Amino acid sequence: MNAAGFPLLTLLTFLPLVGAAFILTLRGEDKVVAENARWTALWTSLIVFALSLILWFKFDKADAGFQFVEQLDWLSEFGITYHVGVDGISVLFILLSTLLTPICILASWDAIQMRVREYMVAFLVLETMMVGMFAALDFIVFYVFFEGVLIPMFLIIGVWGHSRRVYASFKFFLYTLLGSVLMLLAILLLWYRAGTTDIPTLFEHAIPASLQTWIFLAFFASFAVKVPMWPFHTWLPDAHVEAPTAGSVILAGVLLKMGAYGFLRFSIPMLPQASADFAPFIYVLSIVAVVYTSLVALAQENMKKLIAYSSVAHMGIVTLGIFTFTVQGLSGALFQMLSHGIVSGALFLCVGILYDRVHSLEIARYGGVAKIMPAYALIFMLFTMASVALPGLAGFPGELLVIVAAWKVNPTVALGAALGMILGAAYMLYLYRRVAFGKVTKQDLFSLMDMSPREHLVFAPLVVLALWMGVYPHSFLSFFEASVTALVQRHEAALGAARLAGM
Amino acid sequence: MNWTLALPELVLGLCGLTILGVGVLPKRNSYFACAMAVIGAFLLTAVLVLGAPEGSGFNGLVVSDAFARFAKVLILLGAAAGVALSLDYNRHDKLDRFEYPVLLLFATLGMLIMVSANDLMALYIGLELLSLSLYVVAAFNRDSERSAEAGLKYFVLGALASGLLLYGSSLVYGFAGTTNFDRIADALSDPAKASPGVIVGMVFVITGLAFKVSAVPFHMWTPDVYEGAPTPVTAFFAAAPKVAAIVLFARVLGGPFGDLAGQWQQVIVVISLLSMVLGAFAAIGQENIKRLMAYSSIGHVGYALVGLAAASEAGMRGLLIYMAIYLLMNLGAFAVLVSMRRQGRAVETVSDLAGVAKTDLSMAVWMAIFMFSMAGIPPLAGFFGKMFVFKAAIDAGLWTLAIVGVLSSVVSAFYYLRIVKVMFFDESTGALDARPAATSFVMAASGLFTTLFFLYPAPLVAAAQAAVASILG
Amino acid sequence: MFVGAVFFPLLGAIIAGLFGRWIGDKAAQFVTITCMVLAAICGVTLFFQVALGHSPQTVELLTFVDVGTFEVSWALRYDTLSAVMVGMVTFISTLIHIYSVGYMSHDPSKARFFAYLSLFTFMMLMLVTADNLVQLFFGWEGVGLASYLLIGFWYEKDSACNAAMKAFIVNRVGDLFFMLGLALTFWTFGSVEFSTIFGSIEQHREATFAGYPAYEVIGVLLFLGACGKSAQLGLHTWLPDAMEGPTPVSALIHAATMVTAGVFLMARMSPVLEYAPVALAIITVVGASTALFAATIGCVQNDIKRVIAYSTCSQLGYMFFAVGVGAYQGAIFHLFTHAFFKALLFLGAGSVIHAMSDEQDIRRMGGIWKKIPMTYALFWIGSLALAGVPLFAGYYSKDFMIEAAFAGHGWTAKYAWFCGMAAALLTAFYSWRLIIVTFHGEPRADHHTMEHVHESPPVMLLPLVVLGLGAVFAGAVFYPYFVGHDWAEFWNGAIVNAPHNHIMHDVHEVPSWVPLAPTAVGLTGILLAYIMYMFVPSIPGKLASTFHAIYLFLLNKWYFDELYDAIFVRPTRALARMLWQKVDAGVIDGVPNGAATLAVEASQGAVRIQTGRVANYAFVMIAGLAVFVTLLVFGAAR
Amino acid sequence: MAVSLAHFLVVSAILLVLGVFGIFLNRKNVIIILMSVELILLAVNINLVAFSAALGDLTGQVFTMFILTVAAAEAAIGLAIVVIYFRNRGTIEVEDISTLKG
Amino acid sequence: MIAVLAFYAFAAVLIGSAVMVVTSRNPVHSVLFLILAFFNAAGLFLLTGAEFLAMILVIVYVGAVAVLFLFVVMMLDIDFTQLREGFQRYAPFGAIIGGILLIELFMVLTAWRFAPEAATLRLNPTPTDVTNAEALGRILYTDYIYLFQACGLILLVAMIGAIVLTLRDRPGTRRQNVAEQIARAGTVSLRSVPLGAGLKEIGIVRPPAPEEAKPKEVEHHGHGGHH
Repeated sequence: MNAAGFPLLTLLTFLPLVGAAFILTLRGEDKVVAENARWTALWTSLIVFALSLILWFKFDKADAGFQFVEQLDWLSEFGITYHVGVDGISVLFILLSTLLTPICILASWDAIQMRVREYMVAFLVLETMMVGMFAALDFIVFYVFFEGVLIPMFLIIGVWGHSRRVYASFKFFLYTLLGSVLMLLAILLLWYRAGTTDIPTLFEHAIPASLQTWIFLAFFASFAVKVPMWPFHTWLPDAHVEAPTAGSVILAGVLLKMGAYGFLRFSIPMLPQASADFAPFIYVLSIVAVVYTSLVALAQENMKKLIAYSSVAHMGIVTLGIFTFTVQGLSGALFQMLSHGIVSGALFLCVGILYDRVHSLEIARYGGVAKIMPAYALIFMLFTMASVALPGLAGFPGELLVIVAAWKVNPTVALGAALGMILGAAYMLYLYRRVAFGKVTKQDLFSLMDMSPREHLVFAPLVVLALWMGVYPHSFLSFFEASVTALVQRHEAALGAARLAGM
Repeated sequence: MNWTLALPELVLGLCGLTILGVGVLPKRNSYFACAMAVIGAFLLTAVLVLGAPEGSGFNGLVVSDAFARFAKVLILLGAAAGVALSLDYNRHDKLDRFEYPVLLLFATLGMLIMVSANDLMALYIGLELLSLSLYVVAAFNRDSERSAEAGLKYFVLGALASGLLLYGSSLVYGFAGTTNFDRIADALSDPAKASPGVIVGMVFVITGLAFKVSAVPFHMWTPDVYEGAPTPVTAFFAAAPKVAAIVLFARVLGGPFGDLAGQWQQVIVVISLLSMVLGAFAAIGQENIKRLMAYSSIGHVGYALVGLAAASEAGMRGLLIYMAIYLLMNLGAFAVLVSMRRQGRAVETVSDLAGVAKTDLSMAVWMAIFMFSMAGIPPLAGFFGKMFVFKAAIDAGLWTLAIVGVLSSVVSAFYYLRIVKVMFFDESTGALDARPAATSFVMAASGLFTTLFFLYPAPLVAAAQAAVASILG
Repeated sequence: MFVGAVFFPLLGAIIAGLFGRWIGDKAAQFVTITCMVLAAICGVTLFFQVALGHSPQTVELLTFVDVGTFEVSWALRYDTLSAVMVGMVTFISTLIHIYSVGYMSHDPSKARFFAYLSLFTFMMLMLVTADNLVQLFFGWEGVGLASYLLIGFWYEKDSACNAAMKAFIVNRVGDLFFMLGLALTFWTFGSVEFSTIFGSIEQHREATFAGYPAYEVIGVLLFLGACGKSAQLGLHTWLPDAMEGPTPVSALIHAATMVTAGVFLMARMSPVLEYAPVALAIITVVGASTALFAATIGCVQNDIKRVIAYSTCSQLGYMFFAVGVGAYQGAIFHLFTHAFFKALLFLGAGSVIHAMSDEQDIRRMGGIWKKIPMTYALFWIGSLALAGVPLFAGYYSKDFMIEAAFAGHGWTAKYAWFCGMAAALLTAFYSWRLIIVTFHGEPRADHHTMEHVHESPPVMLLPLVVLGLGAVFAGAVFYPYFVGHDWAEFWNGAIVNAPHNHIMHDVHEVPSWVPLAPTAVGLTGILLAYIMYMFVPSIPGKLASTFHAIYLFLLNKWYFDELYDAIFVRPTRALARMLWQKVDAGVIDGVPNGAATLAVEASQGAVRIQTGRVANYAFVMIAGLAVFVTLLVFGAAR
Repeated sequence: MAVSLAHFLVVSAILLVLGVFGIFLNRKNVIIILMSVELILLAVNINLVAFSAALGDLTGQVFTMFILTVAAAEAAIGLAIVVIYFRNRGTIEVEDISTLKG
Repeated sequence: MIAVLAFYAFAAVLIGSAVMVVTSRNPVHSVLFLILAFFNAAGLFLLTGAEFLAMILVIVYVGAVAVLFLFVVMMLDIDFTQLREGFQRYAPFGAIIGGILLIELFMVLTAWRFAPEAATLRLNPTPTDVTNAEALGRILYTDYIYLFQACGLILLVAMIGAIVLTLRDRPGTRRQNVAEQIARAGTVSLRSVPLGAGLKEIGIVRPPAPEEAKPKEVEHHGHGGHH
C-alpha cells in the first residue's frame, strides 16, 4: 500500500465529490438548504484538509521518488491505469489546494447568497479536480483533471461573477481549452510512441530530439496559457476581475500553478533537449512578463486587475526559475508558486473584504481605509509586502532563489527579473497608498466595519503561512529537495547523453 | 440456412406486424400502448441480439458478428429512447397516432438489416427500409408547413443519394461480379489491380453513405430536416440512424473495400475535415437549438470519421466508442429539447432556455453536462470518444486531421458554452413546464452515463475492441 | 544576551503593534521602551564584551534555506563591527524612544508609532548582526519597510504617503543591485555566509564575471545597493522627502539606522573590496561627489529638517570616500560619532519644531534662543561636532577621513580630499546659517506661535543631554580604539585591510598642515555664516538674485527630482498606460477577440451556403461527388 | 460492330447525368425532381442488367428486381409527401421550398 | 445487326425522352415522356436477355408508377403558366460539373475490365436451361427470401406512410362504430313493453340530443359571466 496505510490520495481526490453529491441531495427551504450546503461544504473540505495533513507528516523527504502510490486497473490494455502518487514536487500543491478550499468556502459564507448549493458543489468539484491533477501519475488521468477544472471554474465565474462575467468566462474557458487540446495531441503522440501514458514510465522513455521540439511546443501551448505567460495572459485579468472573490483566490492560488507544474512535471523530465533549446525563448517571455505586466499593473484602476497582472509577473519569475535547470531555480520556482498561492490568494481575499462592503473594485472608490479598518489595513499591508517579496515574508525566498539561479544562467535575465522587484514595489505600494492611505473622502466609507471574526478566521492561516514561509522556508524547501535534485541530475544526464550522441 | 442468425430481425419484424395489426383495430387511441409495445419489442430484440450466434447466413446476405451486435444494441437502445421521448410530445402536438411507433420500429428494423448486411443488396434494402420510414416520420406533422418541407427535402435528397449509392453499387457489381462483401474483398485483395471503375463505384457508394451520416458536403439536408421535423423525430434522427449509418460506413469501407484503404482514406480525410470545420463554425450563430444540434451532429460525425480515416483497428474502435458515447449524450440533449414547453407550447430556441437553472436545476445540470461532454471536456464521456479517435489519427500519422479536429472542437465549445451560459447566467424569461417522466428518465440515464463513464470505461472499450476485431480479423 | 539585543525590540514591536489597541498607549510605550532599554543594556554590554573584550561569536538560530549548495541560516554574527553597531543602535534608539514619548504626546496613534520604531530598530539589528548576505538583505529590506511605515506614519497626508513610497521604491532600486551582487557572490564563492566568503578570498581572486574580475563586479553591485540605502548621489532623492515622517523617525533613520547600513555593508565586505580597486575608486568618487553635492544644497534649504538631512547625505559621502580609500575604520568611526551628533541635531530640531508649534520653515523662526536655551545650547554642540571643530566628536572622525583621503593613492583620493575640504567649509557654513536663522534675529513667526514657544519637557531634553555628551566625548574616547593605535586589536579582523593597504598607517604620516586644514576651513565657514546672516543679512538675498540660476539650481536640489520625473517616472507611467491600453487591450487581446469575431463571421458565411433550396443542396452533393471522383480517378492514375 | 457492354454503360451514364441535371438545374415543380430520381434509378437498372448479362450472373437482375420494388414504394411516399406539402403551401415550385435555411 | 440497330434506336429515344422529361414545360408531358423512356429501357432490357425485367418494368412502372405520377400531377391542379422557366442561376457552372462527371464516367466505363476473379466470384451463374423468369424465380424465393420479405416490409411501410400522410378524417362523415355499439350498456336495453303504449307513457326517455353549440355572446364578457 503506501505510507498512509489506506488509499489516501484517492480519498483526498474523491471525498469532495461525496460532499458535493450530498449537497445535491439537500432538499427543503432555500434558506435552510443554503445553510446546510455551506456547513456541509465546509466540513467536507476541512476533513479533506485534515486528511491531507497526513501527507505533510508522513511524507519521506529523503525519497525522490513517488510516494503514497496507488495504481488501479482502468484501461490497462491501452497502457492507461489509474495511477496516483506524490513526490516532493507535487505534495505541497495538494496541501495548498486542500487548504485554500475551506478558506474559499469560508470567505464566501456571506458573500454568496444566490444559488449557494450550486456554488458549494462547484467548489467541491473544483477541489476534486485540483487534488486529482496534482496527484495524477498517468497522463490521461492528469489531463482529465487538468481540463476538468474548466467546468466548475467556468460556472463559478459565469454564475457568480460580476458584470462582464460572460465575456470573462468564455475567454477563460476557450483560451485555456485551446492550449490544452494541443497538449492532448502531444499526449496522444507520447502514448502512441511509448504504448503507455504512465508518467514514471514515460520518464524513462527517450524521445528523439526532432520530436521533442514539437511535443514541447504543444505542451507549451497548454501550460503557457495556464501559467499564464506573456503574451497569453489576457484571459487572466478578465477572469479575475469578473470572478467572485473565492473564485479569484482559487484561480490565483491553485489554477495558475497548474501550468508551471506541468512544465516541471512533464516538459523538463520528458523533453530535456527541447527544454534546453527553448530555455532562452522562455527567458525572454518570462522577462517580458515580469517587466511588461508590472508596468501594466501600474496603470490599473481596478484592484483585482492590478493583482491579476501582478500574478502574471510573479508567474514570470516562476517560469524563469523552472527553466534555469538548477536546483536553486527549480526550488525557488516551486516555492514561489506556493507563496504566490498564499499571497495572491490572500490579496484577493483582501480585495474581497472591501468588495463585500462597498461593492466596487475601483481603486478610486476607496482611500483612507487604514483609518477606518486598522486590522484590515495591517493584514493588507502584510500581504502587500509579501507580494513585493519583502524578506521575512513568503514572497522572498522564492524570488531570491530564482534570481540567484538566473544570474548563473544569464545575468541579463536576472537583471530583468530583479527589475520586477522595483516595479512590483511600485504598483503594490501605489495600490496600497490609494486604497488604504490618504484622507477618507468618500463619506460612506466611514460606516465600514472592520473585519469580522469570520474574516479573521479566513485570514489567520494565511497570515501564519506567509510569516512561516518567510521566516522558515526551509521547512517547505526540504520537501522539494530530493525530487528537485533528482530532476536536475536526470536533466543533465539526458543532455549529456544527447551531446554524446551528437558527437 | 441458419435462421437464428436473423432471429432478432425476424422477431422485431413480427412484433412490428403484430403491433400494426393491433393498432388498426378501431379503438379510442392506441398510441401509448403501441409505443410501449414498440419499446418492449426493442428491448426484447436487444436481448436476442446479445444472445445471437456468430456467422453469416441467408446465402451470405446477412452476417452476425460482434461488430453488428455492438451496433445493434446501440441502435435498439437509441431507438427505444427515441420512442420514449416522443410519448408526451406527440400527445401534446396531436401526433399521437399509432403509426408513429410502428414506423420507427420498421426504421429500426431497417437499421438492423443494414448493420448486419453482408451484401450490397441487403445494404440497400435495409437502408431503404430505414429511409422510407424516416421520410414519413419527418413529415409526420402533416399540418405543419415546416414538417412537410423537411420531409420533402429529406426525401428528394435522400432519393438522390440512394440513387448514387445504387449507381456505385452497380459499378462495383460490374467490376467484381458479385455483391457479396466477402467476395468483393477477395476481388480487391490486390489494390494495385483495382480498376478505376471500382474506385469510382466506391466513391459513389461513399457518397450515398456520407449522405446518411450527414458528412460535409453531403450534409445539406441535415439542418433543415432537423429543424423542420417534429422534435422527437429529430431526436430519433440524431441518434440511432446516425449510429447505424456510420457503423455501416465503417463496415463497407473496412470490409469489402478494406484493401482500397489508400484510396478511400483520402476521401474520408477530406469529408471528415470539412465536417468538423463546418460543424464547428456553422452552429455558432444558430438560434434554433434543433438546427444547432444538427450542425453539432455534423461536427460529431466529422470526429467519428477521423477514426475511420485512420483506417486502422484503433480508428475503428475509436469510431465505435465515439458513436456509443455520441448516441447517449445526444439522446440526453434531445430529452431536454423535447421537454421544452412553455404553457403547453413547444419552444425550441436557445433563448427559451434562459434561466432554466433557476427554475429547473436538474434539467439545466444535465443539459450542461451534455454540452460540456459534446465539447469534449473531461472527465465527461465525450472527451474519451474524442481521445480515442484522435489517438487513432495520430497513430496513423494524420496530423492535419488531429490538429484541425482539436481546434474545431475548441470552436465548437463556443456554442456549447453558449447554451450553458443561457441556462445558467441569463435571467429567466418564464419557467418551462414540468417535464414528463419519460424524458426525465432518458435525461438522467444518459446523464449518469456521460458523467460516470470515466469511472469504468473498460466494458465499452472492450466491447468496441471485440467488435472491431470481428470485422478486421 | 546575544539574542536579546536583537529580539527585544521585535518583542516590543509585536506587543505594541498587535495589542496596542487593547493595552493602551501608555502600556505600549512602556513595553517598547522597556524592551529597548533591555536591548540597549544587552547591546552595550556586548559592545564591551565583544569589541573591547575581543571575543567574537556567532549564534546559529535556524536554517533559512538549504537548496543544493545554497545554504543560508538565521544566525547572529557578533564581531567588533557588529558589536559597535549593535551597541550604538540600541543605545541611540533607546534615547529616541524616550524622546518620542514627549514628542508624540499629542499624536492619536502612539502605540503604532512605537511599534514601528521598535520594528525599525529590530530590522537594523538584524542587518548588523547578519551572518550572511541574505540575512543582511532581510534587515536591509526590513529597515526599508520600517522607514516606509514611519515616513508614511501620517498617512492621511498625501505628501507623507508619496514620500514613503518614494523612499521604498528608490531603495528598491538599490536593492536590485544588492540582490544581483548577492547572486554573483554566491556563484563566485559558492556561499553567501560571511565566514565562508572571507575564508576563501584568496582562492577566488582570479574569478571573473563576463570578462571582468568578479570581485570588482561584486563590489560595484553591492556599492550600488548601498547607494540606495545610504542616499548616495543619484539615489539620494528619497532622503530629503523622508522628512515627512515625525522628527524622531528622521533622527532614527539618519543617525543610527538605515542610511548607515550602506556604510556598514561596505565595511562588512571589506575583505572583498580590498581586492577590487576599481570598485573602490568608484566608491571614492561617488562618495566624494555626494559629500560636496549635498553640502551645496544644504546651504540654501529653508526647511530645518531638510538642511540636516542634506548634511547627513553629505556626511555619508564622507564615509563612502573613506571606504573608497580603504579607511573602513575611519568610516565606521565617523558613522559612530555621527550617530550621536546627528541624532542630537535632529532631536534638537524636533524640539524646535515642537516649540514652534510644528513649524519647520526656518524663514518663519528666529529670535527664540532665549526661550529655549537648552535646545539652543545642545544645537550648538551638535553643530560644532558636525562642523568638525576640535575636541568635539566629529573632529576626530572627520579629520581622520580627510587625512585618509589625502594619504590615499591616485587621483580619486585627491579628488576626495578636495571635495571633503570644500564640503567641510560648506558644512560649517550651513550649520551656522541654520543656527543663526533659526534662533537669532527678529522673530518672524506670527504672534500666536511666538507666545507658545516653550522649552521641551524633560522627557525630551534628557535624551538630548545624553546625546550631547556623546557628541562631545564620543570622538575623543573611542578614537584610540577605532582608528588610533589600538585599531588592529580592536577590530580584531572584523574589518580587513589587505596587505597592500597601508592607509591606516599612512594617515598618521601626512604633512602637519593637513590635519589642521579642515579645522581652518570649518572655522572659515562659521565665520562666513556669521557675516552673511548675522552681520550683513542683506548679502544672501543679493547673492541669490545675482546668481539666480545657481540659487534656483541649488534650491531645487540640482533638479534631480524633476530629472527623474522626466526620465523615469513619467515615461514609465506613459509606457504603462500605453502598454495596457494599446498593447494589452489592443494587440494581445485583439488576437482572441479578433479570432472570436472571425469565427462568428465564418459562421455567417458557412450558413449562407445553406440557402434552403433543394436544388442547391443537390448541386453541392454532386459537386462534392465530382470532386472526389476526380480526386481518386486522377489520384489513382498518378 | 456488336453492341458491347460499354454501350449500355454509356447510355446509363448519360441517363444518370440527365437525372442529376433534372434534380439540380430545374426551377420548376418538385414532381420533375421525382421523375429525375426515377431516371437515375433507371440508369442503375440498365447498368445492373447489362452487367448481369455480361457476367452471366443473375444477381444483377435480382438486384434490379429489388430496386424496381423499392422505387415504386419510394415514388408512393414521395408523392404522398408532395401532396401534403402542396396542401400546406399551395405550391410545389422548387424555388419556394426554402423556408428552412441558414 | 438488328440488335445493334435496335440498341441505337432504343438508346436514342431513351435519351431523347429523358431530356424531354427534364426540360419539358408541362409536367404532364414530362410524365408521358417518362413512360416513353421506360418503354425504351424495357427494350434495352430485352436486348440483354432480361425479358422478365422488361415486362416488369412496363407493368410496374408504366402501369403503376407513371400513372401514379400522372394522377398526382392532375390532382394537384397546378397552374402551369405560373411555373418558372429555365434553369438555376448557376446552370452553366452546374453543367460544367455534370459534364466533368460524365466525361470521367466515360473514361472509366470505356476502359472497363472485369476483375480477373469475377467469373469465380459469381453467386448466381445464369442457368442456361431455363427461362429468365424461371431462373429468377428459383433464386428469388429461396436464396433471397430474406430480402424479398424485407422488400415486402418496404412496401408495407410505403403503404402506411402514404396513408398516414394523406388520409384525412373528414369531420362530416358518419361511420358505424361497431365496437362502441357492442360495448354499449345500460343506456339501450330491451324491455318488454305493452303494445300500443306511447313512449312517454312507459317512461322511456331518449338520450338527450347533444346540446347545440350556443352562439357566443360576444357582449357578455364582463364580470357577470355564466352561472
